[in-house]
Amino acid sequence: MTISFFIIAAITIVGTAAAMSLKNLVHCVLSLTLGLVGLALLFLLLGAQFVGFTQILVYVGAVAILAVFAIMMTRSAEPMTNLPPASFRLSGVLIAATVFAVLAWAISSATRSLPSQSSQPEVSVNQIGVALMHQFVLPLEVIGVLLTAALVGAAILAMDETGASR
Amino acid sequence: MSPLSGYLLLSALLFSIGLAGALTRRNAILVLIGIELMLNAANLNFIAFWRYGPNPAALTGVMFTIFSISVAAAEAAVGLSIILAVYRHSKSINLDAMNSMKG
Amino acid sequence: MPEIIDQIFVLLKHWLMGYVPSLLKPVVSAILSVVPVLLAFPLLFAITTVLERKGLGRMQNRYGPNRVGPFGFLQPMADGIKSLTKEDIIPRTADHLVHLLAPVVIVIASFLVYAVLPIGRNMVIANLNAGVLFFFAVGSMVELSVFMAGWSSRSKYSLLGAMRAIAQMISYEIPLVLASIVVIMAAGSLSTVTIVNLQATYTGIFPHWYVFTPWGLTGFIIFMIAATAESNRCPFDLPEGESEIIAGYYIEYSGFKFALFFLGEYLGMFATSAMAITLFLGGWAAPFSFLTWIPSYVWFFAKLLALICAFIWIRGTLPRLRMDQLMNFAWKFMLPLSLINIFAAGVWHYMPAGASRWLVVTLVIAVACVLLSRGLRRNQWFHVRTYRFAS
Amino acid sequence: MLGQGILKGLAETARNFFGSYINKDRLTTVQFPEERLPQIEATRDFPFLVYDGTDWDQGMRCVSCQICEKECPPKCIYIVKSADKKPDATGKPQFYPARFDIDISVCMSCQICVEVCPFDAIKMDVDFELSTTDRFGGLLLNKQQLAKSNEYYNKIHPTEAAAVDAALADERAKADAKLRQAAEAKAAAAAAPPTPPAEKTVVQ
Amino acid sequence: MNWIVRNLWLVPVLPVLAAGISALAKRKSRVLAASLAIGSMSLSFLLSVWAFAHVLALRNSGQPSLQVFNFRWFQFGNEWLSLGWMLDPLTAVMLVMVTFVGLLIFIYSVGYMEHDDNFMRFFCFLALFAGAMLGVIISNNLLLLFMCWEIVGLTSYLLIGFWFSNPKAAAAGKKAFIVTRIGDVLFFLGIVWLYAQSGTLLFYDNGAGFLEHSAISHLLTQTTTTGICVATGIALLIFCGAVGKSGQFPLHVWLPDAMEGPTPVSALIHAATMVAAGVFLVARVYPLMSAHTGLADVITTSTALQAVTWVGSFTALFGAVIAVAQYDIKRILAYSTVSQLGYMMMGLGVGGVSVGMFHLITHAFFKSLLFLGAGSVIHGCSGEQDIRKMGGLGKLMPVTFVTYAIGMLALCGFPLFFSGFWSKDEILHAAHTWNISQAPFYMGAFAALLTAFYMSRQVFYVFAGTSRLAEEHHDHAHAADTSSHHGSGSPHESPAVMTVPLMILSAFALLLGFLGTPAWPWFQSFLEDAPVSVNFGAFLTGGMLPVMLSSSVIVLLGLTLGWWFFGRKPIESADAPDNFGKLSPSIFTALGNALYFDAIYGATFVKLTTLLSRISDWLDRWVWNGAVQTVTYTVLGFAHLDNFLDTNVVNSGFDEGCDTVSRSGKLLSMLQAGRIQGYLKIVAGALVVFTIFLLWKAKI
Repeated sequence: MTISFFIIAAITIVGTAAAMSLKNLVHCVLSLTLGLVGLALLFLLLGAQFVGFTQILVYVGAVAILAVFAIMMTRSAEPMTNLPPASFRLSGVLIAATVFAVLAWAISSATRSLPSQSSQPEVSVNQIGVALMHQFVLPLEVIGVLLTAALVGAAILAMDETGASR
Repeated sequence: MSPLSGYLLLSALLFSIGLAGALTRRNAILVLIGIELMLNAANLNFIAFWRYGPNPAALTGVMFTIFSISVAAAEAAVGLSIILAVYRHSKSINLDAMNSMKG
Repeated sequence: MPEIIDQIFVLLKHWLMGYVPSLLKPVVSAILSVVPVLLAFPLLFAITTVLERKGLGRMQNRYGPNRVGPFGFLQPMADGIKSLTKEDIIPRTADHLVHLLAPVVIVIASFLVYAVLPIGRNMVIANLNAGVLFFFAVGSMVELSVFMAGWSSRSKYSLLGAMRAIAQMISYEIPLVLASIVVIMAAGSLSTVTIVNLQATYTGIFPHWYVFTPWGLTGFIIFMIAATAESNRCPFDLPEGESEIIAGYYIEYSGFKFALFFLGEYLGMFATSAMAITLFLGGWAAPFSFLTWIPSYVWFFAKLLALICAFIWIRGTLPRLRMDQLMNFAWKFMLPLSLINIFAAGVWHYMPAGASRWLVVTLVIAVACVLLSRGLRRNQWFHVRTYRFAS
Repeated sequence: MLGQGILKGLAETARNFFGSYINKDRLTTVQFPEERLPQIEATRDFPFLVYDGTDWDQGMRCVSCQICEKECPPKCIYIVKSADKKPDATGKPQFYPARFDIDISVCMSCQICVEVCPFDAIKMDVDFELSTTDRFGGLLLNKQQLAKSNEYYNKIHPTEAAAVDAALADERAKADAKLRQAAEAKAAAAAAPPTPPAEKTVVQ
Repeated sequence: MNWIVRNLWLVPVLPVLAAGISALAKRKSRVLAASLAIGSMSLSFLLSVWAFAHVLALRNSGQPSLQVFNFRWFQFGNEWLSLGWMLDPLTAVMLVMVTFVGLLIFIYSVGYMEHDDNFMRFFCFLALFAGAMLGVIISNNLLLLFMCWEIVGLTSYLLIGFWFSNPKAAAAGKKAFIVTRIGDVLFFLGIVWLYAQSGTLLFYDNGAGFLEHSAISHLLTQTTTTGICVATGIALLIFCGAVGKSGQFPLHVWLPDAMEGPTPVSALIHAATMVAAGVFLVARVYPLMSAHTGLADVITTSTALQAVTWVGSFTALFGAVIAVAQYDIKRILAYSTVSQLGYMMMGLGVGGVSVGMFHLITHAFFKSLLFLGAGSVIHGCSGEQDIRKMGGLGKLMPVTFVTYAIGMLALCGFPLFFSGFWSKDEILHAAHTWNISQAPFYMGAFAALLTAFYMSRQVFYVFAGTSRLAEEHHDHAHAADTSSHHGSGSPHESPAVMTVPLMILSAFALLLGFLGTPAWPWFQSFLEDAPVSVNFGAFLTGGMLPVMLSSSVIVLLGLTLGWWFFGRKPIESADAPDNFGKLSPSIFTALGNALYFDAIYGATFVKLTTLLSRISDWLDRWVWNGAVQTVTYTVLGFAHLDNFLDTNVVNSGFDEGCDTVSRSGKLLSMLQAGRIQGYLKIVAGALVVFTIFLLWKAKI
């Protein structure tokens, strides 16, 4: 529980909350980026350097850009005028709040049994690479196949149905 | 309060924010983003448990997160292209407009 | 004595740190590391602008700037003063906050990547375990700022420019990263410091730079082409193609913000060049063992300047590509070639040292190159143009 | 082979680069303020008013007929006709412009005023270094600023000016002959012929 | 470790590389494809000979001739998957056989496929097949073997359906693929079971492989719930794969249809190599097959081997019977192959690896010789395959005739000079001394008689008498001109590129048998790592001589019968009924249709289903319907009575009930709103409920 944790947590929460509540979709994505960068910083704080940088590379560099492209291509960059009814929004927020309350209850009731302070684990990228190539090589292959399939599938889905000439 | 429970609370909060977004917004892209947020909250849990867990040398949490990030990337790509296809079909990505599966 | 000159900045910092109370040590240490970088590279930017303009002028048989100061070398000062004093115009419909943030983000992102670049022996801001990954991760944030600039201006030119820029940057980021993977494979590390240290050894008088292997050379060339595209420079300057969309995504910027974009772009170019040096050209290492008495940072900046000159040369030579040519080149030539290059690097590792592996790896790459370029040529993406009137 | 053309292009630019240092003839740039290209005769930008003789006010050819003002497409000429008449260079009493302004920030250099002027009083100048610090006053030229001598006109457009002068001289000679005839007729009547003053201007 | 052992992988990889290159090469070049395939095959052949020599040298120096090279492929969890290859006498012999026969057939194909448009594709597939087959042979791992096995199946499918524009060929390809798939699925189940039980799929791994003593004895101690020994179960499942691939009864149906493919394919894949892969598989896992719980020195036969024997001997007889009544020159050979494969299985079952393998090797040579000869005949007759329309070719195609005759005599097992005699005789001898039953021996002997009979029938039909092709062509002169490659319909001798392989193969068909005579059983001892010496006394011991004599008599009898029926007087016309068939036309027709096996397979399930539906139809129509009718009319009376009450009393109540049901239905359907966010809400609610439930439970 350091100062930096609270600052980064605040950045993350503000970013994500803004991403979920702003009217303009582009603003949403931009503040989501802020939130995800905050999350990456949390990973760094936890000592997971590789994961943190991967998070930035994948989410900021790819997913956010992809979302932006989707927004541009679906012409939904203008602020939304027809909001869903207040009851609908209220019910959603209530359910989410309930989920949070229950989770918080669970965490707080378990807090005694959680492990407390331990030393920062020293993990180098080299170890991660070795683990990926040996112990986790099968999942790695599977993920590779999955990504390829997703790439092909996304390309086919997004391809113009009539545009056979391409 | 131990540091781990702080991270857990934060991840629960992120999860709930994502869930709230997915439940309240009508734009399909935003719903997808909300789901991505929920995935990320889970990732934070993995990393936190790895960091404070009994056996950080096993790297299981890190591995899980790496795979989860890749899966999330694939999911985002496919999801957004589905949204594009839907948009091309119905000229709208409003979830209200997509109710042809109504019972 | 050469050692002292080589390490003079490091020693200076240690000497200064001696006077700092221990509480402030981390902060002061960080400032002492960061400030020189923050000063050196904008200075290099100033030098580069005038060099570029003079060089381009000479390539077109002109003088280039020669009025301000001796040989026009104070031109960047004049430019800087001009842009600082110009009126800052914001379009009425623009998204003010995002419009303001975009140049800030690009400059921050561009400066951040210098954290992992070793500019001399023991001269690196942060020796990160995953340095190369950090470089690419932070570098990818530039795309976001480009989008912010293009979208927030509410101008169709800027939006088109931004979309072009993002498409191009994403496409070329893949060969960029794949080209650097061969080095990571060879070095077995993602740390830039380790990578340079591995290259700073010599056999006889010759260094172990990765560019002196078939896969390294191929990787270097791929990396440089992709870097050219990443920094939106000629011949990949479609996002700012003056004749089509004026200045692309920063068309609606003026005054200081415009200068920031300019600075950000050039810093990005320096950073990728510096990364290319770090990965392939031995970083701060001297090219021959008998030249090691020259300080390491001199070598680094000499190499950086050489690469910048190469950029300028290419800019002065090549015309702009068409969008489809650009994309085809990225996906149908660069991507497969960099994948094959990775394969070739793998073969290199598992073959015994000697002439045979040189032969095999060179053959693999050459065959791939020829086949892929034939593929490019077959569909006439690049073809000899015939002019009806001009000739 | 892929890249052949690129290499050729690189070689070409390299040749230019080094060649421009070795061979000064390659550099086509003229370093402007220090050295200038000789102006060609047909150069023209903004109109000016021609005067004969030495006194600009006295010798102004303009008779304030205001045709140019009417014809000017961007309406950048402003003329106030004098109430009285005074003798022009030939000594003939004429109206003169009490005020003749041209706003050259509006002028589009179309040369229509020159075409329509029946007195060859307005001609095109070649001076292009006109920058001022005052955007509104500095580029609004008054009669005095516009007046340039016929010698100047002859200097900047020699051929054209010679033709104009010849035509004017011709005309004046005709007028003189007429006058002379009239004078002779008068002298014949009065036997006191006056000296023709026009010859002064013709002989340069 | 020797270089050749370390680099044995080159043998299969070279043809695969050739296939890959010719598949990727853009230019359609016949020379490139053929030279790549033949070149890679020759290199593989040379390497195989080297490997063979290496094994020989090891054997002569008294070292163990089994050498393996294993490596780790990848890790999953904490398990490593190891692959590897091995070199032992069995591998060496098979390598030399496959590469040599393959090489000859490749060369032959250059001539045979000369006029085909898809020449390149053909050689690409052929090379891929050769590579995969060699992979099967060298692999030291059941999984690697299975992978190559499947590639072999794939190429077989591709090559059978090579002329896929012909619907029959396409259907035959599909049939081959699907029928062998049945066997392969069971084989795969066996692999999985084996892995679960022994934890390794390596054959030999310095004592840790599953064919080695510790694993086998471990497998023998396990029993399944049904009481079968695990080893037996696995062996039977693996044998199922062999049944599918080797066309054993009841999965033999695909093999005759496979003759729709080009003839070199039939020779290489469906006679010499691929179908032998099943036999090879059984030989490879022989230690597992023969494992039995009894004491080591008591001669007993394991259940698995008994199954192998019975299936093999039945197939041998069965194939021979059907072959008697076929008219298609390649189909006769196909059924003969089925029969001979049965012999091999029987040999494995009754006599062990060396007996079965010896017949495999000799059969590979003479059967590919026969197929290539048949191909030469077909090529010469411009694509005609019906033996009734041939005849008199002996004079027109002398080389083909002579070589074909050699192959035929070898197949029949003509005494003393032909390889088939020695190998078949050994099987019969082994069957004669089998301790379980004498039936396989008699079945085999009868099959031998039939073999001699149908082969002589074929030869007389094709080569003797006068040509019946001409009249056929005279009638359809125009059609012949367009369909024929050469534009002339008259039979002619094939080019040298086709006849030279025939001559080489016939030389081997003659000579190969002398490597395994009882007097000098070099081949058998080579496989079994035993010393060998010349011992003419072996003819006299163990009942060898009577068996030899009787089989000679049988063969001669068969040949004589063939001559009696078909050679005595020449067949006049293509439409004349079969001389043998005249004895019992109905049985002959049944045989001609392969005992209606296809029809049976097709019809049993259909028939069964039809019958079931008929029964239910009948029940429906008469029993239920009658009952219902009766009830209906009864009820109808009441109904009229009730009608009055109904409309006034019940109806309103019923309407109310209906309304309630439909209203509740509507309410329920609101849940199914088609809005994903609604579903998501329910999921989130469920999450809350479950978490609370778990926490509450934990508290208690």
